[in-house]
Amino acid sequence: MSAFIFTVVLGIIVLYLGFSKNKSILSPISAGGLVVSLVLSLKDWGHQSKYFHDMILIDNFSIAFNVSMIIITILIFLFALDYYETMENHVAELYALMIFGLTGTFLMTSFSNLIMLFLGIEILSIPLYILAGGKKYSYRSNEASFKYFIMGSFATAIFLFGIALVYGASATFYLPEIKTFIAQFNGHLPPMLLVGLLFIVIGVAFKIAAAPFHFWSPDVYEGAPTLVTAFMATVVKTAGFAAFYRLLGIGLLPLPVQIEKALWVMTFLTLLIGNLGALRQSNFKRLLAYSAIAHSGFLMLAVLSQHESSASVLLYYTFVYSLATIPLFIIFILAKRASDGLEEILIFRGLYKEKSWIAIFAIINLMSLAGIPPTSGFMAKYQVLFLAINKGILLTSIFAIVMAIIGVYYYFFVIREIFTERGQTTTKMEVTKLNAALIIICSIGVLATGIFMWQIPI
Amino acid sequence: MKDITSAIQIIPLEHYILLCVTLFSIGLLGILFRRNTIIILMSIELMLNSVNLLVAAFSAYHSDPAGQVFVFFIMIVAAAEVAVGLSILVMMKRNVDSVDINLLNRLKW
Amino acid sequence: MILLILLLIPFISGLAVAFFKGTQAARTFAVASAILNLVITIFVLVNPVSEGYSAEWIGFMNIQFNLATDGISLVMILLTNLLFPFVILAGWGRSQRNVPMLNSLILLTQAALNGVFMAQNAFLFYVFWELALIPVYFILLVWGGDDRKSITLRFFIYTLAGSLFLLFGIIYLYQLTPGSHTTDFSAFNQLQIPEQTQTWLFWILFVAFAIKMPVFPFHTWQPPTYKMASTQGAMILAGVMTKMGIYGALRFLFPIVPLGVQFWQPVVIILGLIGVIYASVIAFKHTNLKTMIAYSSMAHISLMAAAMFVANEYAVKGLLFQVMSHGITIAALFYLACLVKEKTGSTEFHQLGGLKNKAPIFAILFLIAVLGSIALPLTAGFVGEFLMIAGLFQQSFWYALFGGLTMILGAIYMLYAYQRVMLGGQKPVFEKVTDLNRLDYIILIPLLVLIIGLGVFPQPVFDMIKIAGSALTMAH
Amino acid sequence: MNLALLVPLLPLLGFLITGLGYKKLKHNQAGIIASMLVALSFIVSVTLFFILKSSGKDSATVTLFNWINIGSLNIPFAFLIDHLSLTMMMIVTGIGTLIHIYSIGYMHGDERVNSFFAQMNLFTFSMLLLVMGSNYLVLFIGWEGVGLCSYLLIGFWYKNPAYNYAARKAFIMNRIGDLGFILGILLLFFTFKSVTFSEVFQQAGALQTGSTTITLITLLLLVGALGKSAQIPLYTWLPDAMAGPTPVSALIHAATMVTAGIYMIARSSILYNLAPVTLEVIVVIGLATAIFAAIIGLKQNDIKKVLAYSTVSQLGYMFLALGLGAYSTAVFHVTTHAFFKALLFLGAGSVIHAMGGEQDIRKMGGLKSKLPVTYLTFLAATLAISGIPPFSGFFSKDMILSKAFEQNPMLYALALGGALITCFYMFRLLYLVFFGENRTANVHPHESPKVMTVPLMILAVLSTLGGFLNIPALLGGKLGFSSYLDSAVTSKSGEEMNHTTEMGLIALSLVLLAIVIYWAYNTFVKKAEVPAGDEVQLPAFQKAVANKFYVDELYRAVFEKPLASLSVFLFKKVESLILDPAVNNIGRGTAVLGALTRKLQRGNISFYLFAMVAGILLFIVFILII
Amino acid sequence: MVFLFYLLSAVMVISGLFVVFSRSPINSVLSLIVCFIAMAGHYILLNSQFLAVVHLIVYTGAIMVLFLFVIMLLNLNRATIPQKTSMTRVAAVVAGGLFFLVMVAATRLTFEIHPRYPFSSKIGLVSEVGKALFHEFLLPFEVSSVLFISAMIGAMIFGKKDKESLPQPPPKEGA
Repeated sequence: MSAFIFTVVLGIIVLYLGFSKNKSILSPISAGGLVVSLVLSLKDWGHQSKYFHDMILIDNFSIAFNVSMIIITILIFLFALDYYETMENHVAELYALMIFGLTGTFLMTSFSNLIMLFLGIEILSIPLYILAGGKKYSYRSNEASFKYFIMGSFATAIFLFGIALVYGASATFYLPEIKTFIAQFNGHLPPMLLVGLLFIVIGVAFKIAAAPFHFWSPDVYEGAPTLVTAFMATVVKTAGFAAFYRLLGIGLLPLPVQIEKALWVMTFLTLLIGNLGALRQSNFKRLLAYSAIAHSGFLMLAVLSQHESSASVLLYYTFVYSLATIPLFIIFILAKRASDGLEEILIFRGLYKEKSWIAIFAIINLMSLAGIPPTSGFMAKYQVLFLAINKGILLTSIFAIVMAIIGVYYYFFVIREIFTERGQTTTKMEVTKLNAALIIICSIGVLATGIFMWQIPI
Repeated sequence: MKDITSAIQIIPLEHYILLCVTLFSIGLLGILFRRNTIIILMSIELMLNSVNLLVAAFSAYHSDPAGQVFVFFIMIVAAAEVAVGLSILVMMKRNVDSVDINLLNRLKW
Repeated sequence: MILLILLLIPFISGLAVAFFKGTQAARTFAVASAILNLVITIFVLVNPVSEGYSAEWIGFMNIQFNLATDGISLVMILLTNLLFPFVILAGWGRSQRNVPMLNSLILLTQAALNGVFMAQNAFLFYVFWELALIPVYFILLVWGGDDRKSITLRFFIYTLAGSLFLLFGIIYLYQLTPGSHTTDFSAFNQLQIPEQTQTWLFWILFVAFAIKMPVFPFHTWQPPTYKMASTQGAMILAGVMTKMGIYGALRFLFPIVPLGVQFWQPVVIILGLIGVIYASVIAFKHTNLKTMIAYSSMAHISLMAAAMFVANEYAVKGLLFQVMSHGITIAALFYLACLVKEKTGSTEFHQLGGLKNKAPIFAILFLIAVLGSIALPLTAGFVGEFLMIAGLFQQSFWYALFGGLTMILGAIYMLYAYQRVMLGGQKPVFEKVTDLNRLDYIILIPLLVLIIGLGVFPQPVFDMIKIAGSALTMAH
Repeated sequence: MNLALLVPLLPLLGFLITGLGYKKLKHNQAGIIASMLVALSFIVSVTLFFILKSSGKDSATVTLFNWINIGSLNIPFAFLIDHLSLTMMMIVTGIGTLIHIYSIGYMHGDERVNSFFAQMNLFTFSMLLLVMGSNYLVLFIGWEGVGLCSYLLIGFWYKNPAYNYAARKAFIMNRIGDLGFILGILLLFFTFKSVTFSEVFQQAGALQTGSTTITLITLLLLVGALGKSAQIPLYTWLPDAMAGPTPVSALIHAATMVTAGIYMIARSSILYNLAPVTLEVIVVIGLATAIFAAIIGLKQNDIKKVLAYSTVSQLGYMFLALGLGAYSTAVFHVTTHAFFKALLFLGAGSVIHAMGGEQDIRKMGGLKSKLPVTYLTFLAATLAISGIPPFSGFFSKDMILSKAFEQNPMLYALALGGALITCFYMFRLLYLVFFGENRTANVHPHESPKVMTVPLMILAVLSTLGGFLNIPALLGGKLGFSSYLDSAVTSKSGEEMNHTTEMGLIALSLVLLAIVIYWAYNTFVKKAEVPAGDEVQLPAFQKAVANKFYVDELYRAVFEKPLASLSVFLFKKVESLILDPAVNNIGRGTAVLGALTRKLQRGNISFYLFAMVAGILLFIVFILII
Repeated sequence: MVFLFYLLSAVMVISGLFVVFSRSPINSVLSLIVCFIAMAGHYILLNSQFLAVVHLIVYTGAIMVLFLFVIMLLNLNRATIPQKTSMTRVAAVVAGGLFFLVMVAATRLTFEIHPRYPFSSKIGLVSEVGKALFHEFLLPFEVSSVLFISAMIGAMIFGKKDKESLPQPPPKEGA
């Protein structure tokens, strides 16, 4: 809890630091502050504590996810130092917004009341709407922001409608009570309750970009400033799944069969659309957006397995996925700068020739996303498949595998571009030491977490 | 006053639900029907409010103050969203001099 | 421990060599490392180690890092470590881009292959299996020939597709194991899987191996890949990587899904035999040396696949022997094809001919390799093929007859290739062609001596296999 | 007995010396070394003959090492020295030595003479493995080895694509036979659990005569023999094999390699005796080949081709003998045939040498005076092959004919007909080459050097007197040769013909032969008819004969063409249109789906909202229905 | 009372439809205000005075005014935005109608909802709500401040004109 409070305060501090002319202190202070939050979070490890009339429940699950997200945010902030260097206005605000968004994610990982879930989602979403529109005079950023906003609000409405219906039936927002309430129906849930649950699930599914509620994600990923995209692809996704799992874990498990089946359909569609959509993509950010959708499909598989270690797997998966995504975004930005702001995949052309080491790290991370050993992406997929197969979900697992094959294609398509000769290099790619360090740390992390796979029992 | 307080006991809950569903559907229809962004925003407000009413009705039915509080929060969030939404809209108007939603189609495929 | 060393030497030197600056230094280092590994391998062969190496790896999934060898793996490891010095040597004196990186990738492949053949744990096996693929993919992608990008991608996706099904199978087996699950082969081997399950699980597991080998009709990635591959890439691919499929099938299918094997045995054998004839017949009309070698390789491998599924003693021993002999022969052939390409600038038959006039020794060595490939007695190829056909014969006369057709068909196209490349009158454009140089001798002579040597004295290899054919006896 | 190892090793040594040193050896060094080593080998063989004789044993086995030893499959690399193998060894090394020596002269000046001798030595080595092997597998090693050498030597002049084609054809046709052979060996192995001759033959008795297994084994082995010994239907390679240098034709394609099939069947006589069906098949094939090839020989104009067809035909006679169960007779004919056919080829070589490489008999003539030695030796050989007493051919052929008569007079008649045809075309050859006028103006033939003529003379002596090795009882002999082989070869004992009949038959054949010879003389010497040029239209039958009954064309149409088009079909249709696209189309189809999925993302919020609403609706309906 | 309920409901539905279908945004806003006022009536009917008041203040007083401001500020009223194509409109009506039908079907009370607590007319009163808010729901209440800060920052960032960056021409189509 102290971590949460500290983070909020940190956000406000950073906001006020915006009055200082020295922008370069923002990143270190934000990152440093988050390190403190990290420590504070870890302090609670091992205890299960409820706060404020069971509004939130801080347990190992939430701490683990919080820590994971804090680490990722720190990495993003460090990258932001370079990214926001040329930007003059509102830098502090952007940092603050991200920190506020992070606090929203904390709520999403630790709620035990639907109100907190709702607020958490909103606290995360509203900064994101703004962040997505961060490039004020860029049409694309505008569009991204607005699309995200409209669809997000719509999803919120649906989500709320769901909460209302569930509330109407059960007269409570408190998840454990809802769980007992559902249990009394012995699987024969009345339609109203079912629809209510479905709407709640859809609200969360929107956040994790599960098909068919994924439409915002490619457009927003593409239009948003890259740093924000990175934030969305990593922290937001992690938070979404944490919330998803928590919702199901403390509220809905065992899943009502109808909801479970609906989720199967969603998983299926998500895997399909994510992978197929990425297949012929030429814009790298969109590619990563679709890839994020595809990974959502895998993560949903883990959620749906309802295994005791599903949470751990989710944590591992989201963490290593984030770890692999961030360096890719960094490299993408570097390449984009070297090619006049193009965002196509082909800006990676000649990367191997120009900067072999960067290329190799890019490849490691792409392989991780593709799920090729010994990277952690493979280990993550392995665990997910294990959960699914253990549950006896054979056909869907095979389907997931087929989709993973398609996934390999588009990631390796990028790798192929990396090795393709470029006609003539216009601008030299410049890599700051910090960025290089970030790339290396993340890539090593990707490899290390793969080779020495861990699982935190949460 | 006594009459009023007993409304919830007289009027069946179904009717509230029906009303709210109707309003929600109208909001949804508005979102799908219009190209004017501002009206879409309004439709969303309508949807949120229908939820509010529904929760309030349930709250009254259950005699549970939590529902009332929840409505309150929804209002908060709606207000914040409207603020953000309208500012985005203003910015959009500034950039493209229109609020036609169909103009937002640069990002695709 | 020594097994771990076998794995670590190429791995560490592979990583190290990537940081080298000088071309020659990188090559020398790589060759030295490969030779060291060969020496250790021979040491292992001479003093068989009974105990493997085992360490805790991923605790919560109960996955150990355990290495061990038996007769089958020894053959494979010997082949791997035997070929790699030559593979690395094949790059000497040739202008290549980024030599340190190339040698690094080659050594990493070697490490991974050693890992595949030593792993006693299905998970470990799978990790190495994929690991072996990746450096090869890059070797092909960066150092390959024309049209490499789309071909390598296809090759990669194709093989990976198979592997992922294998992964599915491994996980499926994993969660079948009792207690705290494990992926040890020993645990897998003890599973009593219902027959119904085995029948479908068989294919899930087999597809990966079938693609890797490749078995008809999973072969279409192969000819273009071989054709496009750089010499070193082709040597690795055809020489060793195809054997991964065979090894995998022996390791997985027979002990774990014996009933599935029993059920599908005729189908796979027939597929293998179709492959033999199909590949051979297609090879007739091929006008490119490398593609022809590729199809010939496929024909041989198909026969090996058929023999594997016959699974009697002759077939399996012959198969393992053929693993050695085919590996060596095909590596030599690809190196020779590379020389042809270097000397003439083409591997298309219509542009070739009459090389014997200027390069008689080249022609002779080429012929020896060709003869090894068509299984002339007293070459290694004959022993393997004879035993495999014997194995097939024990099962059915017709299997043996169709399998044996490879003797005829192979002779038809390989001798045709020899004729088109080497024989015939002097072509004016080849006036400047020179005979082999010292490096070529260093590479070819040992390989060819092995081809003949193993043909004359095959028994040591059989003795090696005998050390532990236990994995197979378990299947029957 | 370990001396036996020297027999194959010496030629191997020669191969290694001449092969590895082929750049260093000058002039005739290679030839001399090669010849000496083969000669040494011959001497060793002869020594072995006496050693074996003095030891009183029938056979001896020399084991070199264990070749393959798996389960019950135990194949030692061992040599069996018995009467049959000794006979063959002596033929191989003896004739081999002569031909090697001859080659020194014949190949003199060829730039790749060292290679030539290396290959010849390698051949001798392989052939010795073949005849000495103590089991079927070692035999098979030699069997394939000689095939390889044959391939190499036929294509010795590799610059000529036609020669290379002929070489490949020979190899592949042999391989077809080899497949049958190896399957036979396998069936043998799985029947008897051994491939070693002695063990197999020991157990063979347990099998019932005419049982399916034994019939199948023998038939499969026979397929191998048909390929190697150029019998119908696998004979067409042999005439083409004449592309090689003439000594090669003499050694490989007349004297030794082609008789491997006969050797093998004779070696397996115990098995064949158990399979009467197979024997009948052999009789039919042998007789058919003998007559068929002889007929083709009538119309050939290439000196070597004539000899080639005659070889095929003679091999047919040997098969006939085998089929009649007269294995030792067959081997005897092998021996005499080795003498006179080697002589014929070497003589032909001498002629070709003299004519400056010309092989067309229509362009020769009148060489009698210019090449006296060649003429005389050639004449001796012609008389031998025609079966004129007392030349060697008479003895062997007559024995075959009488065996045929014992079996069935009809067989005898056909065989005799074949012999008459043989006689006719051989004399036609002789007359056309040596008699009459020289038909080419600007050639000045001269007798070959001594190094070539001396082997001719030796062979002539052998051809003339070789028959006395095996004098039949009729002439008061004791069939020395045949009885020598009896310990290794189990011939079927037929009813003895009475001497009167036999006498009559001989007389009949001699009369007929005389008529034929006269007819030939009349046609080619008196009338001095010269076969028409290639451009002249012949009557249908003659044309068919001249074109070898279109068998080559038939094979091309029935096997080569369909295989080639099958190859094209498989590649162009199956591989390129079905399998490859199948995979590619999966990829392409996925890509199309991907493009479609991409198109879903239209960029239009309204559309997205519609889609989401639709999704929600569907999900509601979905969960409410189930 | 019942009459009042149906009257208010009718007003809400009709004004709601006006919001959606009226051509001028101003009219929409006004209809929405009407709708919201009717809703406040509903809240009163439901005995939720606190909500009714807050609703009036927040929505009618703040949000709708904001809408009006924006419309007038940006001159949106006169900006003619073409209607969607008739196809789309039909589709929209169909989708909305279907949604309505499905939801009506889904929310039928097929089971008896038991009131959680015995009926009390007090729960909507400020005191009760206040107790709940500052007692049980203190955390969300505090947390929502973060939400507001974010929203404020957003409005500020977007609203403020920056001196440095001139409006860029919109990127080319399809870029």
